[in-house]
Amino acid sequence: MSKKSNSDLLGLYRTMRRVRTFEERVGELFVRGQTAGSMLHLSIGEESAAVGITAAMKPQDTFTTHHRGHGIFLARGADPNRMMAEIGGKEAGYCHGKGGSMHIADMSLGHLGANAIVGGGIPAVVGAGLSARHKRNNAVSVAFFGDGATGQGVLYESMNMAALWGLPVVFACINNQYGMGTRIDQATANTNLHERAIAFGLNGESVDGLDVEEVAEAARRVVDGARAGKPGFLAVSCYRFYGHARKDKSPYRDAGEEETGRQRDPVAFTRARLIERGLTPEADLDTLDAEIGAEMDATIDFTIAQKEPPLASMFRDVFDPEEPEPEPVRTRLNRVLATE
Amino acid sequence: MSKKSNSDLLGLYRTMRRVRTFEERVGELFVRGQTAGSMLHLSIGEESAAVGITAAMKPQDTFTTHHRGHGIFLARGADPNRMMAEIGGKEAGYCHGKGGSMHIADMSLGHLGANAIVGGGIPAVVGAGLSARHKRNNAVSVAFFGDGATGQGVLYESMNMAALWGLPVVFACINNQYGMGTRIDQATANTNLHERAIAFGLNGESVDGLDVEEVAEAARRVVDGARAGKPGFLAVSCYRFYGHARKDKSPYRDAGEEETGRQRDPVAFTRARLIERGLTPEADLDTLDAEIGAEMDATIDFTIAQKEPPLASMFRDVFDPEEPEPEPVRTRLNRVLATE
Amino acid sequence: MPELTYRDALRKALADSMAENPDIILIGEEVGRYGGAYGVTKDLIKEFGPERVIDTPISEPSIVGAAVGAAMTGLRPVAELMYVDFLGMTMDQLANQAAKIRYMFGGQIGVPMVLRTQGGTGRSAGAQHSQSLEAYVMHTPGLRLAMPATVADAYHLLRQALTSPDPVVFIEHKALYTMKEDVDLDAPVPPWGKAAVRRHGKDLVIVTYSRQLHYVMEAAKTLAAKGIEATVIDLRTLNPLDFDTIREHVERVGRAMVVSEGAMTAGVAAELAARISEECFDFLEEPVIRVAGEDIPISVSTGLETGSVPGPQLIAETAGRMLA
Amino acid sequence: MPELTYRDALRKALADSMAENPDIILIGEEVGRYGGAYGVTKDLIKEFGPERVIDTPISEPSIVGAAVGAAMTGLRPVAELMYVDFLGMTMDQLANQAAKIRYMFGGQIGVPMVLRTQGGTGRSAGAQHSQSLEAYVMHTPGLRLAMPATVADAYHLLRQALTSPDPVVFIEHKALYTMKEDVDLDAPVPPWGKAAVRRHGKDLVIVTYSRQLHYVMEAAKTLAAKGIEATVIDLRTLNPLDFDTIREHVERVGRAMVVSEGAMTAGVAAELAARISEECFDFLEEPVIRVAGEDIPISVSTGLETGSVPGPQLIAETAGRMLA
Ligand SMILES: Cc1ncc(C[n+]2csc(CCOP(=O)(O)OP(=O)(O)O)c2C)c(N)n1
Ligand SMILES: Cc1ncc(C[n+]2csc(CCOP(=O)(O)OP(=O)(O)O)c2C)c(N)n1
Ligand SMILES: [Mg+2]
Ligand SMILES: [Mg+2]
Repeated sequence: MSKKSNSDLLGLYRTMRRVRTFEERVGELFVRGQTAGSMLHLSIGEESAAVGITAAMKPQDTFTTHHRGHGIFLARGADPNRMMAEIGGKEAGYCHGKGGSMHIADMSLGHLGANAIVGGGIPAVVGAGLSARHKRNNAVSVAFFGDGATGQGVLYESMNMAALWGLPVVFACINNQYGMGTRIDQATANTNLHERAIAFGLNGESVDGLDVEEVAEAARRVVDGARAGKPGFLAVSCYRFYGHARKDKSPYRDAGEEETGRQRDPVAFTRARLIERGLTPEADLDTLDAEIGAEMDATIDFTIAQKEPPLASMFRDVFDPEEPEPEPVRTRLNRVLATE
Repeated sequence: MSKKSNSDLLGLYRTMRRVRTFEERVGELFVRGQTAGSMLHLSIGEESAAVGITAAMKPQDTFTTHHRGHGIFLARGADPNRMMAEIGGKEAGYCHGKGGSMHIADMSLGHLGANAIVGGGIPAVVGAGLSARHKRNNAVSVAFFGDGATGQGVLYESMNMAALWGLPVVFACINNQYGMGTRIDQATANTNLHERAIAFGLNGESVDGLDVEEVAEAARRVVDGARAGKPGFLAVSCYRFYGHARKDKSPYRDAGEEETGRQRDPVAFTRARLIERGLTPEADLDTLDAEIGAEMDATIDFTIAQKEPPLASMFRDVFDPEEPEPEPVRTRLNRVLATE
Repeated sequence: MPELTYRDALRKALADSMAENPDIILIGEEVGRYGGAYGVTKDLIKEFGPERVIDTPISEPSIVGAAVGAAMTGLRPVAELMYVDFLGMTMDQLANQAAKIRYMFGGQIGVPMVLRTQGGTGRSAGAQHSQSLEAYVMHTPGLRLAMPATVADAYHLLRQALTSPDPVVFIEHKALYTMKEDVDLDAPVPPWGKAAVRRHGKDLVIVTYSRQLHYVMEAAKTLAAKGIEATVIDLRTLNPLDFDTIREHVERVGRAMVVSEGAMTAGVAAELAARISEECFDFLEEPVIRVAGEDIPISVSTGLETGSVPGPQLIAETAGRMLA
Repeated sequence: MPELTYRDALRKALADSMAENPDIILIGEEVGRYGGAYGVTKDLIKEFGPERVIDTPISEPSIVGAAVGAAMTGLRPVAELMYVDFLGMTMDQLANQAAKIRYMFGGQIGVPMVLRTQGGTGRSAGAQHSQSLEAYVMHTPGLRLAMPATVADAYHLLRQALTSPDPVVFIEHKALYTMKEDVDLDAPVPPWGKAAVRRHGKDLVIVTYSRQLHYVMEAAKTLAAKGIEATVIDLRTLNPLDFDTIREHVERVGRAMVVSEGAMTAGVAAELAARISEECFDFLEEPVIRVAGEDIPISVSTGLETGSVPGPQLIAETAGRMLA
């Protein structure tokens, strides 16, 4: 396997570190009671999947993500301020505070949306693949989802369609070993998930997420294959470092397992490799990390300073802005109670 | 492969012939305008699947079927009169004329129901498998469905659950090459359907449906395996001799293909084998066929003579008979319009 | 004026829109080679090719989901659900995705797709192929809902749906496909979202849509023979709902009946009756009466099937008693 | 009298019923080791073992479908849907199978299953995790529907649901799990299908259910301080619907309001308002007023979330204006 060049590795590291640090700040925002909602799913431990796969994507490509999608979007180039503001439910967020952590989207970066429905964003990439074919724009569409989503039938339907039509579509499964409290082997008898994809006629691979270079290589094979007309499936195995959501202390797994799991840290691994290969002096990495820390600290201040969306925005964007907004209950009541 | 004994082969033939003849009579009933509804799906050409698989089942076993399920239930031991009456929408039918061709069920023979939803009856066998485990009654539950149902995600969810829990469950796919006008290779990129089952951790086999002995053998392996705790999948390949439903003339496939397809006739094949092996003289088979013809003719007369369900039965069996029936619109209107 | 069937009008709407807008694609089971289970898309695959008329595996959730993704990336898909009864497997993609995407994402993007399907009784197709499930759709914020009753509306509403910036569920009635009417498709048509007053009368307003319009019109004739004159409103779209037209006539006439084939409880008739009662209370001389489908599954037996939904006789009889 | 939370009461109902009836199994995502996303099934797996408390993959359609098959073969399954918002992927198994099997098969067999789930706003869980979708269920013939508002009802309705011969959808409210009440579980309880009159007053009848009961009671207090006395009816089950109790009080009082968290259009409030208007017309001094959820998706932003469903203030204010 041809390893990527050294400057690439530093780039991959930087992005992974940014993801890691961003997620840590999300946790802080939560502790400070400033996130919208109790549902916050951090992707710590999964950085290589987000970074390795988005590295294989081109600007015209599109993607959908899942409830644990911050890292993917950040790796794709998101503005961390607008992301954090959305997580905080603020007007300055990507979705003006209506979506929150689980519903971030951004058309300018091809982000067709995160999803709070496990598997809910998967079939959309089939449609995006049809668009790409129709418009001959050479775009690949990638569905990111967790191992838990392999329980959803819609995944197999969509893989079948993609293979049947030879669509430029990739199914990217971030196998962090758990769906909430359910370990992957408690959710399926055959944990070699890519075998299913092969059985439907896709390219299918599994890769160890510890090494982001390997993930990036595998992703390139699968994404390029899809672009050439053979859709693919890539499972990246990693470990969900913390609980399912911010409040979950994972009582269903033992401390020993967690410790081992957290040793499989793609960020630390890549950092060590940069040093070990003599590519980047540790001091430079320290500086980089500190810079990223400061950048991400600022997202918290930014978010806290932002306004909540105005109440009037509640009826906006149910339909196209040219259409009348749905009538508020109060307006109807005013009318009805006035006529008496 | 140990071939079954000769008397078995005659038994298999008899049942296949009964299915074939029954279905021909259903067609006649339709032509005579005596069936309830325009939706009639005949299983002509698929007899070996119905007969071979039910032959591998035990009395305590249960099953669900699909919209093309007459043959399966008949092979399981259904009363052809009550079946035909149900197809005719008559009170004497298995479901008192409420279900019709696509909704026949019979708890005494373990028939958990036909289904007009493609794939709709599949997950029920997972539940039946849980019941068998719970009650330790050594029962296997078999879901019968067509190749088209392999498009439905629910199949993969259910296979995954069955494999995960080691349930006594079999997924029996009658691959008649078509889902309405769509040939199997127009519906999937990999037509080796059993490979998917294997990828989920089930026993998976495909078998040629021309030879009912081979189907019965394969079914025995798969059903016995399921009974022993490893669920299975069996695809029986055959050919849908006629249109999708009674009115469909299959304009989407050419005459040559149909002719070749209809040559793959499991009933004729078995008949020829009985003669060829010197097991049953042709004259005896002629007699048998004629007896079956007469038996099935009688189902038509029986059905035509039966009554439609009374209007009053309309509100019955929405809920348990001990519960009040839903209030008819007319009753409500009487009440409302009387108070004025 | 050419004579057209409802089916032909639908087909023509698709063909005309597809000719105008290259981004329109059709996607669904049997929409291509087979021409649609009810023949609506017959030969469109010949005209527009298999890249625009896409036969799918039997995968309703992913058909709708693919349409969502296609709509978000610049196409204008028309997904077909062979029977509205299959809504149950697609409601996640329809209600959690298509209906909410614009809102959740803060208005960044819409989902301009049409979900064509057909419902209703009339072919003794049994409990799982005869339902009228428009209430599920009407109850879901973010979805538009059109239900044409006439040949002209089959054409025009579908044409209009194909320019909607938001997802439209378009429910045809299986018993209407072979209905013929003389229609001048160039005649002016009501705008999207406007109800049509199909008959004017001073005694009673009957609000309805889809096939029940024809039963109501038949009943109105019977009533007229007895000296009772009904105003008949055909809603055409349930979202947008043209309540102004309903209000105008109910306030004028003072009596209203709503007729729907869907099951009565928590159905479309409930919404219409509740709203009329709430907004026109002071004008009502009697309660708004609901004539709707029974709260039971539908039998394959023709007698029970027919008995489980409103028909002209029940409508006329009920109206007669309201005026008695 | 012990103090119990709504969550504990639900858990106890499951435990008590499971101890009595060995055929009861629980099946759903995270119901076992995790103890349920909202903790309702905590440690039941320890008490009853993994063959009766079954953790599943994330496969909602097949969870419900498996429950259907289990119910048909002698078990009494309690399937759990973590959020009612996932109904959209299970409606086929629920509405086309569970609800219709007894009928389609001519009464041969019932489907005695309970589908436990939870809905509603209150945790800024966003558009796909905050809905109130009971109207889909209420509109579907063949399904029972229970929605407990109190701790005692959480216990008793679930216990009763577990003896129902027919499929029951049991919708808890996510904002009530931690609510505490002193309850004597041995005190007599209303039978299944009977509404509870939570407050008696002569000026206005307010009909509601689930969490909105608490908002209504709060509003009733505010109103009482102003001299307006409301009768408050908690439906407890929406199917069966105890319309007799509603009728009795509306006819006595002459004014009615219905309050529901679900989206207004074609929702439960529409059914209640339509039915009261239809059946109690001559007794009504004013239109039946619906106070219900807005016809919009629900935002994650707390302000917008709270604003999109009824609260005590809106209820009290509206009632005040009705009486003005
Ligand atoms: C359809 C659906 N079912 C259940 C849930 C509740 N839920 C949210 S995340 C989750 C686990 C998902 O696991 P996985 O796909 O592996 O993603 P991870 O959380 O590990 O990133 C579950 C069950 C949901 N949001 N949607
Ligand atoms: C969920 C669903 N989608 C579509 C249909 C319409 N339909 C009925 S049968 C059929 C083809 C089924 O093909 P297959 O499963 O191969 O069974 P076969 O008819 O060949 O026996 C289709 C599309 C349906 N009844 N249910
Ligand atoms: Mg996971
Ligand atoms: Mg087939």
